[in-house]
Amino acid sequence: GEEAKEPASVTLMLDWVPNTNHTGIYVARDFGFYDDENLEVSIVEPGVSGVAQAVAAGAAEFGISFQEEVTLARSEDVPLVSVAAIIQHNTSGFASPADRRIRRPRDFAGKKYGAFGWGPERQVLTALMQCDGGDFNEIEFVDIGAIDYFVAWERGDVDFVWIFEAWDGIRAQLQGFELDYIRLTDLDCIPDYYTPVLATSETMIAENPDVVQRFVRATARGYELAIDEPSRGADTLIKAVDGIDADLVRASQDWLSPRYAEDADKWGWQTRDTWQGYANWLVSYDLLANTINPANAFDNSFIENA
Amino acid sequence: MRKLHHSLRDFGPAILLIAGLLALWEVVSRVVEMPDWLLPAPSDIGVSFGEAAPLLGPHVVATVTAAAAGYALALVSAVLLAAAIDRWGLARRAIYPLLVTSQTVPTFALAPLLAIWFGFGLLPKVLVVALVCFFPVVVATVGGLRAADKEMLDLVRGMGASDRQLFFKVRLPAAVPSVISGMKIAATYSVIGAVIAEWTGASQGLGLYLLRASNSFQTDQVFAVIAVIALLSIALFGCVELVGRTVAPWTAAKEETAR
Amino acid sequence: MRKLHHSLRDFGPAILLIAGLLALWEVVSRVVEMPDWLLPAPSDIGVSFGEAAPLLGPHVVATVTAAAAGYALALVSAVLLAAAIDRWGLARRAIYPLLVTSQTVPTFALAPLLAIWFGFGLLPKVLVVALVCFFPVVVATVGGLRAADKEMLDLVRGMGASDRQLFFKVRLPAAVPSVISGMKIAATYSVIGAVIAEWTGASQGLGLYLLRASNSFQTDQVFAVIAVIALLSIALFGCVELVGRTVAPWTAAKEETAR
Amino acid sequence: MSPPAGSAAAIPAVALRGVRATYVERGLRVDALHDVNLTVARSEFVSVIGPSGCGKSTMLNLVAGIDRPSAGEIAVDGRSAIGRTGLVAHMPQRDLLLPWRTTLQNAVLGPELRGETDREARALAQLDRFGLEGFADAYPHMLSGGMRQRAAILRTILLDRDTLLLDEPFGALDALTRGEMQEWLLSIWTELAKTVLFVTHDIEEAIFLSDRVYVMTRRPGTMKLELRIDLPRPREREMTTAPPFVEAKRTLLRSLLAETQR
Amino acid sequence: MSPPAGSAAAIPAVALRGVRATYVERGLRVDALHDVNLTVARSEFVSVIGPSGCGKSTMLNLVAGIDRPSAGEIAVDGRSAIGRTGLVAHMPQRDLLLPWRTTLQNAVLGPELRGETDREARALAQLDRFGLEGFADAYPHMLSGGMRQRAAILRTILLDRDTLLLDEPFGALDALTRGEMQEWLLSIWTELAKTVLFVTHDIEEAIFLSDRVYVMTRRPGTMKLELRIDLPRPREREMTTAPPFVEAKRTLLRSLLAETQR
Ligand SMILES: Nc1ncnc2c1ncn2[C@@H]1O[C@H](COP(=O)(O)OP(=O)(O)OP(=O)(O)O)[C@@H](O)[C@H]1O
Ligand SMILES: Nc1ncnc2c1ncn2[C@@H]1O[C@H](COP(=O)(O)OP(=O)(O)OP(=O)(O)O)[C@@H](O)[C@H]1O
Ligand SMILES: [Mg+2]
Ligand SMILES: [Mg+2]
Repeated sequence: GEEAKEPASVTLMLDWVPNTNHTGIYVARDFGFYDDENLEVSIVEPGVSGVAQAVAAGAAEFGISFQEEVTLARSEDVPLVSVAAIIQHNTSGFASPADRRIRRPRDFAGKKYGAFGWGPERQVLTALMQCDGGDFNEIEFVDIGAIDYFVAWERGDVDFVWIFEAWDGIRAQLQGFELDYIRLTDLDCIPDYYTPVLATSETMIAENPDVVQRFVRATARGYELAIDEPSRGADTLIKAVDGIDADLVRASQDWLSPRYAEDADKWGWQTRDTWQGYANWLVSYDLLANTINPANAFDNSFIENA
Repeated sequence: MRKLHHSLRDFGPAILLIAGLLALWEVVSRVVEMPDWLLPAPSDIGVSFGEAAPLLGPHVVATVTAAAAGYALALVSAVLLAAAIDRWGLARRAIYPLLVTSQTVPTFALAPLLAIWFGFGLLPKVLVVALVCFFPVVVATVGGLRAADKEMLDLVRGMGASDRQLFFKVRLPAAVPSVISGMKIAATYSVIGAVIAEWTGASQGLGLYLLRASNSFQTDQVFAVIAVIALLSIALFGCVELVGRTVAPWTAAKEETAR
Repeated sequence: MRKLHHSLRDFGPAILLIAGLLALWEVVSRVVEMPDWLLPAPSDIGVSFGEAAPLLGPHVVATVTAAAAGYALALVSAVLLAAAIDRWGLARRAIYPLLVTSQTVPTFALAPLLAIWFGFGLLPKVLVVALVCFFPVVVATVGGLRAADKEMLDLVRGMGASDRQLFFKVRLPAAVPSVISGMKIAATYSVIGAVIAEWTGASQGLGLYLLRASNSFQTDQVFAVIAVIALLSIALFGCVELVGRTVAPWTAAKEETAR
Repeated sequence: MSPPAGSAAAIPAVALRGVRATYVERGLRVDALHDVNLTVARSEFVSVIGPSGCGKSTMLNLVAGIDRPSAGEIAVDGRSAIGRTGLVAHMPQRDLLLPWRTTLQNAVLGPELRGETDREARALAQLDRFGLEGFADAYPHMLSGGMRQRAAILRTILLDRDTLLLDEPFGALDALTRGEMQEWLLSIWTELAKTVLFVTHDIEEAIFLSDRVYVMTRRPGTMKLELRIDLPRPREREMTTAPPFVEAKRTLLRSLLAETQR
Repeated sequence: MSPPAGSAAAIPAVALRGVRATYVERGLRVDALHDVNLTVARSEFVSVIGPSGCGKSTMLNLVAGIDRPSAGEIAVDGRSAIGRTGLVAHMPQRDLLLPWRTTLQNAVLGPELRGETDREARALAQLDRFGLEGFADAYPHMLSGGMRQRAAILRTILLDRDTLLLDEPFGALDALTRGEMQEWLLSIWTELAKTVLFVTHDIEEAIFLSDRVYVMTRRPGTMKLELRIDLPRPREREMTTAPPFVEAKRTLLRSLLAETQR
């Protein structure tokens, strides 16, 4: 828009340590896209605290979240809204060393799963096993907390874990570690969903729609640049984050850049089907305390005007 | 009867103060209509505590086991180490700084290594609790042992006491009030130490439950678990206080005649 | 010259012990070819410390600022509160249990609330550090104040001292060794407290750096940061030790003539 | 120097009437004092002797306001002193020097509490007289038993009260230092018209110093004898061989002796 | 009861030769003892008197092995006792009762350290004699000054050593209790053939009890006079008026007096 842009300062809370999921944000910051919108953005890393609550309560204006988190939050009346999908498809999946011969969910039987303690984890596996004709009860759960998967694999503590392909999958490649990888979207068991997403609060949208619009616009520009020029995106991230693994960032960025907006007209676009489908699935597995109205969980209007 | 009256006088004010604060919190959260997911009212917490209570049993057991075992381990080893530190100047100068260093290592950062070394069972949790509780007891005990009256030590040594006897007859009794102080501090840390240990990987325990509740935005459950943690810690603290009064009657007496 | 010699004698054994342990660790990890992720060799940690060092500056500043401010805040308020607790039996019975409770609440659970009330800046970190450091000082100080010799108190009160004077002339000096013990425990917790506080959301600090390293499984970086945290804590601990010797010369003297 | 006449004399500096004291601690009940009556007139020097453990220190604690009697009245300068501290200068039996203060700092505690500023200089000037020269900056554990006691006496004097309660102040001193301190005490008593209530276990000391001497019974202690010492002032060492002195000594000794043989 | 003859007599129970002691603490340098020579034969009773602060307690600490001399030799039963504790029974000037032990528990500390089992019964039996009946279970802060001292004496006796070092053991006792304790001490000394090195500030007490009395100079202390007391044993109270007693008293007093006027 050409209207005068009021200066505003906002806080964005990441979901985890900075990684290639966040490239567009650092690009937007360091290429001055936020400055263009007269926004002063401070990026906060979350440690162990909940992004959803911080954003919903207004401690941070924006946060990186996930469709599953937004859905669960909304079912508990936490007024969180997703305003952009950072990656169009779910790139997560189940990884195992090649020698374990885990090629499909059915193979999970009799194997050790390295759990990280997320609530619906068990139901996801149950669904997968049912869908592929296996028995969930034959999976042995091992809570591995913060242990490096590669270590857990090597020591035989676990056989398979749930990872993001763009980060740990690439890391395995770089280390020459041979993985079998079962991508969630390759199975027809669990509906595809957006992970991660850019989220803000209902209050923010109601009271400062302009700021939200400007922030989303600048961020979208950042991701578009990262899509077009993966290596500039990677360099920006490497420069912005102390001690980050530069080789991993470059490889990961090359893999991820084409996928940010894959199959979509525009970076960030979300569809009602995706939200509805995932919510239905959660309900069918008794994972949602209260059903939600998917229409309130996301808002495409800012991407439309970006 | 007198005992009862006594403990009412002892705990009455605390109970009143806490009740008052809870009431204030209840009223404020009703008035400003604070959303549940941010800060639930005490009454909501109470309700969800009632709901959760039947589920909590095994989690409480798991956490309390780790906390108690770790605490006991810490206590014994702390007093032994403090004795060694006090006994040999070399030990003090060599080990003390190491001990301090050990406290500065964030448990959370070590937890993955502990799990790798000791597995995912009870042991790494017990070790984390022991690590957390160990230090306050050592520092306080060393301080207390050092503060023993030099002339009394000389007297008893002059009576032909061995170093062992000197320790048990003079240094340790003189240090008892300090040891109790250290034990109190450690008592408060033991349960929360176990909870933190559980965050780094566990299949049962209050820490796990807390994490689950938090991840599914059940803030009222989160607070209910926190209340359980607090109650457990206070119970342990109370036990230490009681033990303190029993093993050091001469200090209790002093207090009673004071003002 | 003498001072130097003195401190060498004081710290020599610790330095030797630590050097010995590091050497052992290095040798073992070379011999058994311990993988880096399990436990990197000290030399690897040194190398990655060298790499990280130029980046660490602002993180160290952020963490130290929070730690020092929080520590100072804790110290002042702890001694004041301990005085109140000691002065008014009612305060002790009412506040003490609350204080204990406060220690049992996991910071993590409070993080969203802290962020909402105080943002992501310095303030919530300072508060977390203060909360962590506060408790050991209060408990130790209350213990020390209580242990003041009743007859000495009577004497000085008999000399017409006001309660204030009684506190400053008798209770507090009598409590100094205990306060120092508490301050030492707190000193060790202050830096790690700041690190934990940073885990509740921050844009700079050692805690943030540690989390990044840990989450990307860079075990050598994790250890490098832990080493920095340990060094900072030990420096603070050393300062307290020094202060202790200066403000309580009568206890130092006692020690020097002993054995 | 016997009790002065005039209207002020009507009000004694210290008066105890029907005083009882009972300790109950850890299941042990000790009746320390039983119906104690005692008065000390203004500017009078009164000593109390009695068997060890009969309650002398307890009585001074009551007058100093540190403990409370279980019955009876205690008045200092005509006003009730029960539980009121700060009215008199009390030197307890254990020296109770504060271990974190040097000799000088211990000595000036009284003036310091009153906020006086020239205190250190005044105290320093007196250290010599107390045989503590050179030990101004020594901590108590560096002093000998007698030196500690002298430091405690100096502290009591510097409190600057009209009435002094002294609990065996010279107990740890050798004969000569003791003699010197006695004479010094008499001199400041005369000069500054102090009132002194003095506990001692030395009969000669009691006679040499006092206008009157009380003898206490065994525990529970009460006054069994009150003896006026009719020796002229100023007192001289030679008087200790004079007949009135020897007579007083015999009386007191006999009274005490009866207690032991009871 | 003067030093016994025979071969054993060649080895004194306690012997100090050329002993010096210097304290250096916090910038203060105190020469406490200077060239002290002293011997106590087996089963002898020797007293030491001297001005307050002259180093008497320091000397006992050296013999007890608690402190080390800066020069000289110290022998107990013929063997060097420098830095060696446990050879003698030492009663320090401050009673140093352990505050966390009751009277009885304090008293039996010695037997307890030796692992004896019938200790409590033995001690209980003696509490009466020390005027501590009924206070077996009282903590030290519940005792009077004199009672504390008596508890400390009992503790020292129960240590059951051949040689006793007593540092003003009767300083806090009234004349009568003191007399009783003196007689009791003499009786156990005779019965059990103990060796006693006794520090006091009471000249008469020194004469009444001792075979020999040493007089010390002011600090830095050294022996300036050694006086044999030629009174028959057993000693009786009446002897205190006998000419040899009065003579001894005069001699000691004069010697001490010279110190004060130096
Ligand atoms: N730790 C110490 N540091 C410095 N000086 C000390 C220390 N201990 C004792 N002294 C000094 O040594 C001297 C002798 O002390 P000691 O206690 O032996 O005297 P004493 O003869 O027993 O006197 P008293 O009759 O008063 O008990 C005193 O001047 C005392 O101040
Ligand atoms: N806190 C207490 N609890 C129980 N009994 C006590 C307490 N304090 C003192 N007593 C008892 O009170 C009695 C009188 O004690 P007090 O100290 O007054 O005696 P005293 O006449 O000063 O004796 P001394 O000449 O030995 O100093 C003693 O029997 C003592 O045991
Ligand atoms: Mg007394
Ligand atoms: Mg002495």
